[in-house]
Amino acid sequence: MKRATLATLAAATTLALPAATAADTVDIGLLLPFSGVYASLGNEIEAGFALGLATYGNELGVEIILHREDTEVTPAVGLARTRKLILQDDVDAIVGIVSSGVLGAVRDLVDGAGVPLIVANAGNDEATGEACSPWITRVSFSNGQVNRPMGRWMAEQGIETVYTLAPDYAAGRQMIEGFAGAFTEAGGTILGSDFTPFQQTQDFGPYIAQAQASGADALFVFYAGGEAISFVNQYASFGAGDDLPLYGSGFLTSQLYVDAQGPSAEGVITALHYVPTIDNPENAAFVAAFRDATGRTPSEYAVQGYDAARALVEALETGARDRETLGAALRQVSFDGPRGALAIDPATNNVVQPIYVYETVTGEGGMTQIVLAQLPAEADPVNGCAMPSMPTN
Amino acid sequence: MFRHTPLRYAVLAILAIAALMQAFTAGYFGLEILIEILILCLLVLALDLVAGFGGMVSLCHGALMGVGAYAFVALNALAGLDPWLAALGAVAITAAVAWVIGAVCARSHGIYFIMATLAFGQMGYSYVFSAPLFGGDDGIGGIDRFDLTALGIDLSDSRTFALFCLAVLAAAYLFTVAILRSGLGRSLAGVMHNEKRMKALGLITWRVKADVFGLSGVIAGVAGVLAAQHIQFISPGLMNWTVSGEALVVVILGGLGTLVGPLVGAAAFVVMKHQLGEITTYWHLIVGVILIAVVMSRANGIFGWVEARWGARIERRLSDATRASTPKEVSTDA
Amino acid sequence: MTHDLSFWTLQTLNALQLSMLLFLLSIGLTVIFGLMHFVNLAHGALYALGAYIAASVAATAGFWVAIVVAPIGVALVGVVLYGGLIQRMRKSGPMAQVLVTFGLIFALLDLTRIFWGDLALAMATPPALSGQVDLLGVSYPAYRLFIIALGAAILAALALALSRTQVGAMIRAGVDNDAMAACLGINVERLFFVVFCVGCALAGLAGAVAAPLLSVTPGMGLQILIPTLIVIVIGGLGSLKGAIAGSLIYGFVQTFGAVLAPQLASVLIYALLAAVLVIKPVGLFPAKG
Amino acid sequence: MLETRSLTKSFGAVHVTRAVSLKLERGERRVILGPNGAGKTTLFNLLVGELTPDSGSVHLAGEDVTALTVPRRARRGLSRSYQKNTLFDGLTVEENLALAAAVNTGHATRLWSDSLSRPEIRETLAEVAHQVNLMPYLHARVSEISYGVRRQLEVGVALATRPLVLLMDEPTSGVGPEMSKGFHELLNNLPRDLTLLIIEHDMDLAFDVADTITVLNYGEVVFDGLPDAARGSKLLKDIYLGSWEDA
Repeated sequence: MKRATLATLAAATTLALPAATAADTVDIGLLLPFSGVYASLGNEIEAGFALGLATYGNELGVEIILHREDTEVTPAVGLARTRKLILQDDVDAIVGIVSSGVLGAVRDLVDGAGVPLIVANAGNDEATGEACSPWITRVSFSNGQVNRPMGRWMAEQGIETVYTLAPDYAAGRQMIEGFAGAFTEAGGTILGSDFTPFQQTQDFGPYIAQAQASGADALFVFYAGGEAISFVNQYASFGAGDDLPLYGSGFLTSQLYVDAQGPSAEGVITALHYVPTIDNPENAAFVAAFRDATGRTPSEYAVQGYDAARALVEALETGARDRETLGAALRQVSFDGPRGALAIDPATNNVVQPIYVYETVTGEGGMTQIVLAQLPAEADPVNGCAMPSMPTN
Repeated sequence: MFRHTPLRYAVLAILAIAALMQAFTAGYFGLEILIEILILCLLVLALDLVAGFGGMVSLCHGALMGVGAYAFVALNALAGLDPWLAALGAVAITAAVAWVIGAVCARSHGIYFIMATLAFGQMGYSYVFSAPLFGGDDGIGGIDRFDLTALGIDLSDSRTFALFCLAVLAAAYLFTVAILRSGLGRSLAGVMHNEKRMKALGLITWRVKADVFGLSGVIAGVAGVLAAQHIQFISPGLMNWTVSGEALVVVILGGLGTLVGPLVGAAAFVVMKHQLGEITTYWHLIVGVILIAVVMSRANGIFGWVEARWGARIERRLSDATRASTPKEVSTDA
Repeated sequence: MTHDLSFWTLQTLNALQLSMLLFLLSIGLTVIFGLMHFVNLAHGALYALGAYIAASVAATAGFWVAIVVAPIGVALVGVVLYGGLIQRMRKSGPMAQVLVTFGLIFALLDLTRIFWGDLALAMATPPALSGQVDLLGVSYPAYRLFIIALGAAILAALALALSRTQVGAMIRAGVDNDAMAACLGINVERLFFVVFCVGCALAGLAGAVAAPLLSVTPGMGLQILIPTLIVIVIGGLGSLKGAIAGSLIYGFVQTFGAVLAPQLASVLIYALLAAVLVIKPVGLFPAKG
Repeated sequence: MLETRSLTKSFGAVHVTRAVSLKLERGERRVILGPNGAGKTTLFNLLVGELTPDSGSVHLAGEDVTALTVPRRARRGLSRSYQKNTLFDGLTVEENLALAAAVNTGHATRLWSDSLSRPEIRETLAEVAHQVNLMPYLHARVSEISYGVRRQLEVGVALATRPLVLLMDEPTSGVGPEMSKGFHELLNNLPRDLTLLIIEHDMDLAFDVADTITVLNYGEVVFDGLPDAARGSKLLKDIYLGSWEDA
């Protein structure tokens, strides 16, 4: 009885407070896939985001009300849910978006409605290129950004010819474009490229045989999710490693899948903006906290969620509380995080971050990854982005 | 052959009133759900026409709707045609595609028909999935809604668009009833009941099947155009066979071959999906179990069950009432 | 790009490997259909279940235990399904069956997500099969050869069982004319039950052997379903010959399509299916004329 | 009007029809007799195109129709009824007849006209319903009428296409003697210019209606001639005695 009274009292105080501090609540939409093929990524980003809010958001004095919406895998659903967040829930900002398709679909809506969007994964180049918007800030990566440095780096390692493979969809093509552009510019030659039917290819054997037959020095691929596991396993089973070493975009050997790939991933060299073995204090703290919270090692998706939360908190710290002020503040955000020094490029609103080249090796408790090189951060080319100087309605 | 019973009229009236009330009172998301229901209603109407009255259980109707949507995008967003012209073209294209599918599959029956239509649907899905022209997996946007500002109607407003969809649905319903009441519709019923005899009577049955499939494509195409205009963005997911599967589920849940039942089913399905989706991301499990239970119960869907259980009683009461008010004889059709 | 002979040998082996995997899946589905006239769209979900069971078991007990346990586990699920659903749905026409099994797909998909999570699992190739074997002048993964051999062995065993054993004769009689079979004193119910369980076990086996090759994801069942259906529809429902022919056609068209006409690869097989249905609406080798 | 030239069909090793040649003049009423398994129904199936012959040809009104499909032959005036009722069970008697009547007038495939309400269809419908005594049952569903009435409807549906040649496969099959008698009248009252080919077991009916008689045995024509000649034929008695006596 007594406890009940206490509880009622507590409820009453929290109820009484908002009237006084009405400005100190913000509504945030969390727009992620919680079902469908990207569900695991959605969960990972959400876990990182929750940890980020818990780490940085506690002393803010701002109550953050989360509105969680499932985009499934379809851009159309993503767009419908975004409309709901903006028109019905009246959110002050939106965080999330895994697939480029969903980002492409909601771009005009958030731009037109003037709602700040923190992109926590989707990497399509146009979003911070020709279709850039002052309202869209990306803290994850762009497809070109994570692969260009690798092209240069591989050429520097003396690799002259490369065969490429990627799934046949926009992101796959952009990843390969980014890599191939930098690689050929640095003097390398692409001997051949195959794009495999996306989400319909289960047997990569024919393509691997094709790549082997090309006689290239190396194979560069982009695969993610289940396809990444299948590809690495099948590549290893063909024993092509000696003639045709495997390189790739780092999603190939993401922390999410590397245990499932097991010894097959041994020796695969990839590049990405994050790997859990980056040696800096912020990362050590993040990895430890994430393991405490979830029992697993964070992946790049987790860090994207974490940094999205941090970017939001940083923006709130400037006193921004509504769409307009948050939108402006998000573009100024910069901090040292697990990935190293991050900043937002004012020309495109894309994150500027270092890229890590790493090799997957067998460690004590399973597979682990050794950072071979940290490639310096560089801003993406503007790619036709004509950014208005300040967000306007 | 399709007959309007008093019960069916009553349910139609209730549905129309509920839709109108929802359209005038609902908030933003309520309207979105309403529009989703109305578009699904169009699709299941198209499907019930072929499956319920022609025995052609199609697993490609979702893909047909997708053809409508993609054709509309191609003509509107890519070729820059006026939305009305583009819609007209898109519906014509969908009807033509549907006619060809119907003609090719007309010789197949039972499971072969289901599989053949599935194959055609997946062919379309695979195509748009990998077609750069349509943005592949990422989909494509930049779709206009119809411009009715000349009449003082602004379709960019959700409420207005919902009412517009409702009007289109009403027209499509009347169109479907007209088909079923026409010579063609009667022949279709004949083909479903006894294809062999219809042939022996001199009917070229594949033509009838193909023609009705094409007409069903008209409705599916309209659904596609509205779906594209609703979200103003489309992606290949629209054409996946599971969309066709869900449409079939709705037709069956509602009551195959009753026209009214699938409309009830569509409303029930969308509302259930959203309600369950709020509670759990595992809503497919619950829908799956409900589906199994309904089919296992051997009732002809929700509406079929109501008709079988109470239909006679309600009809008697209603016709008693009619007789009391008008001394005229009640036709045997009622 | 020109290729030497070893390249084509390699691709032929790839095609065979894919064919055999599909054969394991489609044979169960097609015989269940031929005998019971039952359309089981949830066959793919059973395959996924087999892969999940195998991956879990292999993690503790190793590969060989896993590929024995997985078919048994899936067969047990088959027993439950048969008793609970299939038996009652047998007479209900293809549409009701499509719907019930469509519901099963939904249910099984989410159940695997609840039990095993959304994250992709994998299963290690057994050490004995992890290297490559030199064969016909090419070095080919031993595990893929194992799949080819396993498929061929199951094919041979089924062909023998169907042609030489009494159960096989009953099945053939049942496929031909179930009313007649019942008149001949065959316990049709029991026969159906056995065939259904064997079909499920084969689906489980296919999932288990596919697991080390592919990744184990909740969506894998849906992904494989369409190819399997294409196989049995091209081949003709109900016959062993049809299942193997369909599998080979699919495997070769898919593999060589990917190499020779990559832009058409995804549409090619559907076009082929449509062509077959136009020319022979009941497939190439249907069990019944 | 209807002619076959050495029509042959076999299923595997069994010859069900051997070189059957028939010739029906316009308005002729011919009854086909023969024991069970003599190939009578197979002959009908060959005539209307539900089966394709191994060799031989079918001619309708002077035109070789062997290569035509079932509906195409039907449209040229060939109609049939079945031994087992082949009706549209969920529909009313009126709707059954209208379906058939609509085919030849083209209303069966028309979208903007309701075949049932077209005057020409209603006319045909009324006439046929009158011919086969279905007037009282027009609004009853097939499931609601008796077996005998269904047999009448079976013939009515075939008649409603306004054929030149009508093939009837045992119209009185399974009906009682009373009803059977009614069928006599019904058949005798059909327009004289309609060519009829009837498979019949009921001898009395056969001899009552027939202008000519054909007897099939083991797929072969063993007798072709006038009823009186058939009545006295020893051959016919030998092969057909059993069922004759039964009837």
